[in-house]
Amino acid sequence: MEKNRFDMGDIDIAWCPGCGNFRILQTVQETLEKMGKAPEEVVFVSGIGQAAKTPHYMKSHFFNGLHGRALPAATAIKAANPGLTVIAESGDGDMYGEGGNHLIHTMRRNPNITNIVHNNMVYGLTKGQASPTSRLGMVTPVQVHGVFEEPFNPMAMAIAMNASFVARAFSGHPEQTGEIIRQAIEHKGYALVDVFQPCVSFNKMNTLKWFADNTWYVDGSYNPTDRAEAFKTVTAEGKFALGVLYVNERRIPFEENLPAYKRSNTPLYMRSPDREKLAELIATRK
Amino acid sequence: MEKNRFDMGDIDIAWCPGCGNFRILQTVQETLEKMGKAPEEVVFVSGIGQAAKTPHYMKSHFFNGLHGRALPAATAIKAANPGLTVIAESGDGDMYGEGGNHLIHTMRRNPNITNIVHNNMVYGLTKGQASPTSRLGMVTPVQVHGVFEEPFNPMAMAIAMNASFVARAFSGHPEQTGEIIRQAIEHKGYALVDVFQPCVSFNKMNTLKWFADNTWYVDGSYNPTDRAEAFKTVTAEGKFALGVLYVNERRIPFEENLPAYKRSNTPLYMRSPDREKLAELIATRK
Amino acid sequence: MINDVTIVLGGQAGQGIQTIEFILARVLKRSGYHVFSTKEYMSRIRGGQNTITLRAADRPVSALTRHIDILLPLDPGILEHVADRMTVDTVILGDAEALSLDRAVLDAPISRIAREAGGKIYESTAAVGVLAGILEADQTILRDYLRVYFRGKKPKVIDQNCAAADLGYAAGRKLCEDGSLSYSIARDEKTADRILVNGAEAVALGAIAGGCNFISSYPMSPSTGVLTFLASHDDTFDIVAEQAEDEIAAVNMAVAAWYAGARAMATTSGGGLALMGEGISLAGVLETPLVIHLAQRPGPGTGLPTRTEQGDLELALYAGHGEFPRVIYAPGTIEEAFLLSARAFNTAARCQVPVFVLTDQYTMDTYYDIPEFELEAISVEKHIVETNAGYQRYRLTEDGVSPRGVPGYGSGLIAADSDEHDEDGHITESMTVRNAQVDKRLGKMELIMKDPVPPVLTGPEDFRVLLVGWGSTCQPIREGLERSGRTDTAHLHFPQVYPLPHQAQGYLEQAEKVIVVENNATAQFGKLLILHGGREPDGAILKYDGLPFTVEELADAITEID
Amino acid sequence: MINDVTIVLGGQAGQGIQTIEFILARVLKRSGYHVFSTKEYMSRIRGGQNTITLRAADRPVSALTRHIDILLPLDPGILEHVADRMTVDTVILGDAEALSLDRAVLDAPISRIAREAGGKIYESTAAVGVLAGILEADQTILRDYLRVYFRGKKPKVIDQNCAAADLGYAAGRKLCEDGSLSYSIARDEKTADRILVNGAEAVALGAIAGGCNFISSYPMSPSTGVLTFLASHDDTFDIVAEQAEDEIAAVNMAVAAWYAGARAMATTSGGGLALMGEGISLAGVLETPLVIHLAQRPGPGTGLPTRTEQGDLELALYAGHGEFPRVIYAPGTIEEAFLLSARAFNTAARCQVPVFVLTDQYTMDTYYDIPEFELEAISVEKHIVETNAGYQRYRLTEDGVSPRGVPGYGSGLIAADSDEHDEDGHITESMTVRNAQVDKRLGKMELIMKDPVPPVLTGPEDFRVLLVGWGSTCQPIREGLERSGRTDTAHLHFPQVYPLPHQAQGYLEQAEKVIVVENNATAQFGKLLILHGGREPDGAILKYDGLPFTVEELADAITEID
Ligand SMILES: Cc1ncc(C[n+]2csc(CCOP(=O)(O)OP(=O)(O)O)c2C)c(N)n1
Ligand SMILES: Cc1ncc(C[n+]2csc(CCOP(=O)(O)OP(=O)(O)O)c2C)c(N)n1
Ligand code: SF4
Ligand code: SF4
Ligand SMILES: [Mg+2]
Ligand SMILES: [Mg+2]
Repeated sequence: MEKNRFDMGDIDIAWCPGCGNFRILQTVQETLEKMGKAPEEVVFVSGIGQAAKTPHYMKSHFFNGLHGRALPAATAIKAANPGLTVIAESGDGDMYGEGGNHLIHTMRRNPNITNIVHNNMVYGLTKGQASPTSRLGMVTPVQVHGVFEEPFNPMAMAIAMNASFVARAFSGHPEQTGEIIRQAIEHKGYALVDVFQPCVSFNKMNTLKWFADNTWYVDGSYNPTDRAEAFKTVTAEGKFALGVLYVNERRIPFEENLPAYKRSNTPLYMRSPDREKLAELIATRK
Repeated sequence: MEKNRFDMGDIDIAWCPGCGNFRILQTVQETLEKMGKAPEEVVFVSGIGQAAKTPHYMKSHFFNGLHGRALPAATAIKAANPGLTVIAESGDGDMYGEGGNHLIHTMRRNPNITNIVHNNMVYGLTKGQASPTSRLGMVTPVQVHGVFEEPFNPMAMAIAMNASFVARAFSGHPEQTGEIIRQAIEHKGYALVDVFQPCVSFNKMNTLKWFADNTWYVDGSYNPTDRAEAFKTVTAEGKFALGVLYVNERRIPFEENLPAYKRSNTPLYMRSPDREKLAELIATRK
Repeated sequence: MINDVTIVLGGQAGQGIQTIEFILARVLKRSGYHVFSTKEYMSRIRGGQNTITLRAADRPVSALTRHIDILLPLDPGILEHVADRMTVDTVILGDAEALSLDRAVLDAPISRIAREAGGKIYESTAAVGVLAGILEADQTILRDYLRVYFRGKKPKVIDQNCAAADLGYAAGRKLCEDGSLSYSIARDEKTADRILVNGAEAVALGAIAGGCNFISSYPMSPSTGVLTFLASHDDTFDIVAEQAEDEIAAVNMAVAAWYAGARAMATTSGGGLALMGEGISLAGVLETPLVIHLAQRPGPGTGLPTRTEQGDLELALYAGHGEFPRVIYAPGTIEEAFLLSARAFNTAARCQVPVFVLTDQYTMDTYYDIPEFELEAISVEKHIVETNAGYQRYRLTEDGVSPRGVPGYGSGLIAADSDEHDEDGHITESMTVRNAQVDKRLGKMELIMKDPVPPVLTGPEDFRVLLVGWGSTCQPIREGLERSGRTDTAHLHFPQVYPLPHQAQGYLEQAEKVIVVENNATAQFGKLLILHGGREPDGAILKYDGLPFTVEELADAITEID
Repeated sequence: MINDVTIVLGGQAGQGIQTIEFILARVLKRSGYHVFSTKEYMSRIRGGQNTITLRAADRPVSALTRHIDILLPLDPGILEHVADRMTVDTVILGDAEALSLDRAVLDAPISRIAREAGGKIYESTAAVGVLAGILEADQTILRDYLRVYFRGKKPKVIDQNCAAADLGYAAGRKLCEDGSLSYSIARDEKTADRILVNGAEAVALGAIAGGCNFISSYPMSPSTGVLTFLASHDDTFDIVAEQAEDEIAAVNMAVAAWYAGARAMATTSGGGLALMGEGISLAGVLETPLVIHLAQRPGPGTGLPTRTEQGDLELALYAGHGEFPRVIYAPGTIEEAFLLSARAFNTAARCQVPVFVLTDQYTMDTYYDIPEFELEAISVEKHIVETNAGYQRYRLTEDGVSPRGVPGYGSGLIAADSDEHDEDGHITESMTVRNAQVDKRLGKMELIMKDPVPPVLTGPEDFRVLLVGWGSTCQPIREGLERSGRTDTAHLHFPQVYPLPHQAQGYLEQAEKVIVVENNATAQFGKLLILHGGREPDGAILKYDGLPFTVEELADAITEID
């Protein structure tokens, strides 16, 4: 097998053996390689958590910032240099817990970035507390009587926000996941891919098998542009739908709304302020 | 007319003449009076903004905290003393902008509080910047080329979150608004009432007349327990639906899930730690 | 003959005192007077009591005076509001009838003039006319400026405004000719070329000059002016101006924008900064540059949202967890606001640290005529390198600064990691690497110390008493000291408060008595002097009621020092 | 004869060293030994290299030692990990074959014993047995404890664990009888009644004793232990324990819970505290009590999440915008962690200010046997009044404290306002009222200063050199000083760091030389001494690699002071 350009070679990875993160990492690397992306044009942005370590295991630019804050960072990076492919990749606690407000407003803003969420329904790195997506009844060291708060449904929320691309995948199905991620990266605008991922150390409830047993794929007959249908699909009782669940192609990406790029796409680092215009502006204050 | 017990009498109110806030204030006071509530059992909780000043004009307990942070405060107050009627009342910027993450998670938590949002589609107190609900194209001192970010749809979001009570009202219709607020207060669990409110100083787009012209009421035939229908209703193009739009009676309020209230509803301020049990616990460490 | 007149315009929010002031200040300046203007206002959109203080003088004036020569109250409530600023000499000007005060009012029939000119909406212009007449501003300049100001309006409206101004002007002149009033301010032809820029504009213009092309912020008084200014010029200067959902997003965007090669700033006030601490610490560990403009207002909590204070120096100094260097500038003049804002971007880029520009409401809302900014003096120092394959973002270097690459420029990969990291930017748990990286980061302090903005001494070199101030107290102290007439006292103003510039040492040692002057209750800069200047202040002049110092109260306080 | 043995257990995360330590420490204590235990670990769930250091001694021991008497590595990588702690006398104990080291290993056939007992899962118990055998712990106590520890498991599993322990014990004894090892620690029958509680438990138990009935927090190492402890006892003590969506929610919940009459706490680490600044300032202006437990870890940014540091003293000191008083405790012993956490609630309630309990990862994860806590000494001081109709939340009083009512208790209405407010709690823009309320709030500092937790002196009263420390350095300095043998040196430990207790003055004045000892890079407490103690330290012993001080390195550093 040819070496994947995003592969870091023989490195120490801090995940537990058997963790679903490995599969996601590999799937993302293979998808980028297949898409012909080069490491120098891709920036991974993450928060803090087990999933958030992913960029360290990927040959590319990366910005491993603060817990919950990957989305504003990713938005800014894209806005500072629209030529980059920006992927915000982090965990469910990071994106849906601490980072919830950014999630809402990034969906409204619609930057052309891809948002991959490793959804293991638990806080891995901090040792097993409930995450917003933890299922009802899950007992943890903090939720000692079991989770009773309504599990967060990122798909329903994204559709309610009219996010421009909403998809769900499962780490156990690398092929389908790769295809979904490819579409997400190719989509122009904000694309959410929530990826179910087993945490073998702390989530004994939602295992690889549980995810396999409790998911199904939407098929060719599914129309992802029908918002009401999509909402019904993602809020239906029972198994979780996988695939590209909602797409709104009419929304304009954030960067394209910025006057700074009306004339050219030159990244900001190459620009300098227009001295003459500044002098003119100052002169108007006489 | 009998004096309303929540009325402050002749006070200086810092709102602009003609502001929709006056009507909301009065409606809330009258509703509480009609419901037979006493000022000593009601706590108003607000953030910062024009709407957030409301509690200062209301005879009751109040906690006028930080911008965006009314919901965690309201949740805690209810959890510390479930006998209180807790109303979190603030503006759209406060609740949907700065406070967005708390909105998500308060809906998941489902405390038995009422959340009234004065939605004037603008930041009033800070002089007219766009709020999350500002409509496309609105020009402001910051959004100089017009708002291009997808307006936040609190109704759709709340339904996606499976919030237990979701309603929308209009300050121009005090009678209907009062009725909606009454139901919201009586509802057991988190109740969101988004109230359209004209800001005569900064929002020249969404005026009293505009709201009147661009809203309609769901009627008796509407089934607020049908989540998919409700979602369709609140995301339909065109005019905004008013009324109680979604109700989920199956959700248990936050406080009722707390072990502290399994045995009694005594407020926390009346309690003291059980010394004997503490001594026992410590003795297990020998 | 009075050659320095203080006019106070007072009214409810929405009554239009700002229009009067805006036009009048410009017309007076163009007429050859030096002008100063500032305002104080309540946190409400309509009603309440707000005032604008405008000085017109024959020489540059740049500080707030307490006394009032002419008061123009559009609302009777203003009189109580400014009661402690009034003297027996204060002339109350206005519609005697409408105001119906129990004090003597010099009748300026503004409403009648407005009616004559065409209606109530011309009252502001009529008032401008009256005041321009009293001060004998150039009437042609007034007319010309009105035509510029009202351009875009219907010709009739423009004409009627001019008529209102003319009638007002005549009424104003008449009051003087009557002998009721008499001012005769010498003119200075150089004022025509001077500019009027308030603190908010100066910070924003300085930022543009320093290469700012990205601003992410959340509205918060009194910092919003910088955001709106940059947003309203985004297409001229290719600035990405984004209203963030909250201050946390704002600071994280700014840090990441720098990472990607932008020159970014966030503007906020104390409550917002209190939310940005983690993001500032992020910049500290990532070693990205970062510029934060902090316009202070009185706290704690929501405090007094539209008032002024210098209560957040310590917050800026210690915001963020963990240990990392930073720089804090605190402009005391409009020129400094411009220059230091520009410099902040270069310092941030050069040293890869967070740089604060500390102002306050008073600075934001104050202006006076100054010479046009010299753009030639300012360069945009990018401090970016083209990377190659082996690029290491956190390479250990002599001075602690690792050459900064940005994604897409060169073949290197740019790692930014908030964990403790090795030179490659990857997570480490090696204690040796940890020590090396801490030493590298903290070592940059030495580099920063090498190139400080020196403190500025005003007054006698052989001083015995030294008044020490920072930020917006600069001009009031200068004028207060001058008025006090003391010859044993000098004033040391710090445009850079942290790190404390080494040039301060000699002055502090020379002083028999160091008195700090601060717009706060706990003498925060005084504490900084103890810590970093090795000098405990001998006294403090403090004010924390939400208002700036006036020249008079400082003159009094300075006179009382023994 | 060695009567103080340091055992280090090392392995990858997930290999079970914690089980060994947990059982062993309790069995040793019950057998009559004094024990100490602490751990250091990487920020990962599986793999890496983690160690636990366990001391068994004939007298109370309460600090980390660097040297290793017995190393039990479950993974060969551990040897490099602890290389600098090994001496020629260090005995490496383990499965010689499985480890295949190029150093001599004292063969303890743990895997063979486990296999004999029933399988690989008994390896931890076998290891416990071996170590218990070597130290000659009471075998009955060991067997009894295993039955308690494994209660709930199948009888066969329990029996096989006991068998593994017995076999291990025999093997351990054999090693001693062979003469390969020889320890003989004198027993102290009093240990049986002493308790083993780590810092996290001590803080949580203290909180309960102080009346804590509300905790809202967001998980963050190393502060989470306090949250999980309180959550796991929520039904026993009627505690509302809520995992907030973020730290901002956590602190706002805590403030509002106090408003409504709860006694609330938030537990967090530096990054979380950096997000709580605005909420802390809110408590400052609302004058609600607030208790924050801050377990420090190395920053800036994410830093070293599972390591220790004292780098956030200044953050705690200055967090929040505006000016308001606060109190900071920094327990140096397990007893202090308990007592000060309880006291924090009373101080907060009495003075209506935010009170911090500052700990760190080392404190959280460390325990040693101590006397049972005396609950009688602790009372829950509510400081709540029943209100009547005219109740004013912000009434001006002599000492600045306005009697605190809570909603629902009495007929008064309880206003809490984050704007500057009048005595009724309503928004004001009056400068007079502003001044009065600022003075009232800041005036409480005097009240706080009246009742400080005094610093604790250890060592000769006629010292010449004074080692000054705070928080978790307490015990290592004490033992380090003892070992150094210096008679001219004493140690002053500050359980309360702010406000600096007045009792410190005399000591600081007496000292010819003040040396601060801190687990950070910039001597933050040293700066506090300059500011509030009027004493510039003459030197500093600092460590900031993420690890706590060891007794030996402090003994060395102390010896070197001249
Ligand atoms: C401000 C802040 N709060 C809390 C933490 C601690 N923290 C680190 S990772 C994490 C949760 C991670 O959960 P998730 O995002 O689901 O990632 P996973 O480990 O499950 O992949 C938390 C709470 C932090 N680093 N920063
Ligand atoms: C942390 C923080 N950020 C910003 C502000 C400034 N601020 C006060 S009110 C407000 C917006 C208010 O808008 P909204 O909630 O819609 O209320 P309205 O005035 O429209 O009723 C803002 C941004 C603040 N007080 N605190
Ligand atoms: S703790 Fe869970 S999510 Fe983290 S690496 Fe282990 S298995 Fe994966
Ligand atoms: S600014 Fe708008 S919202 Fe505020 S009081 Fe005036 S009209 Fe009402
Ligand atoms: Mg997770
Ligand atoms: Mg609003």
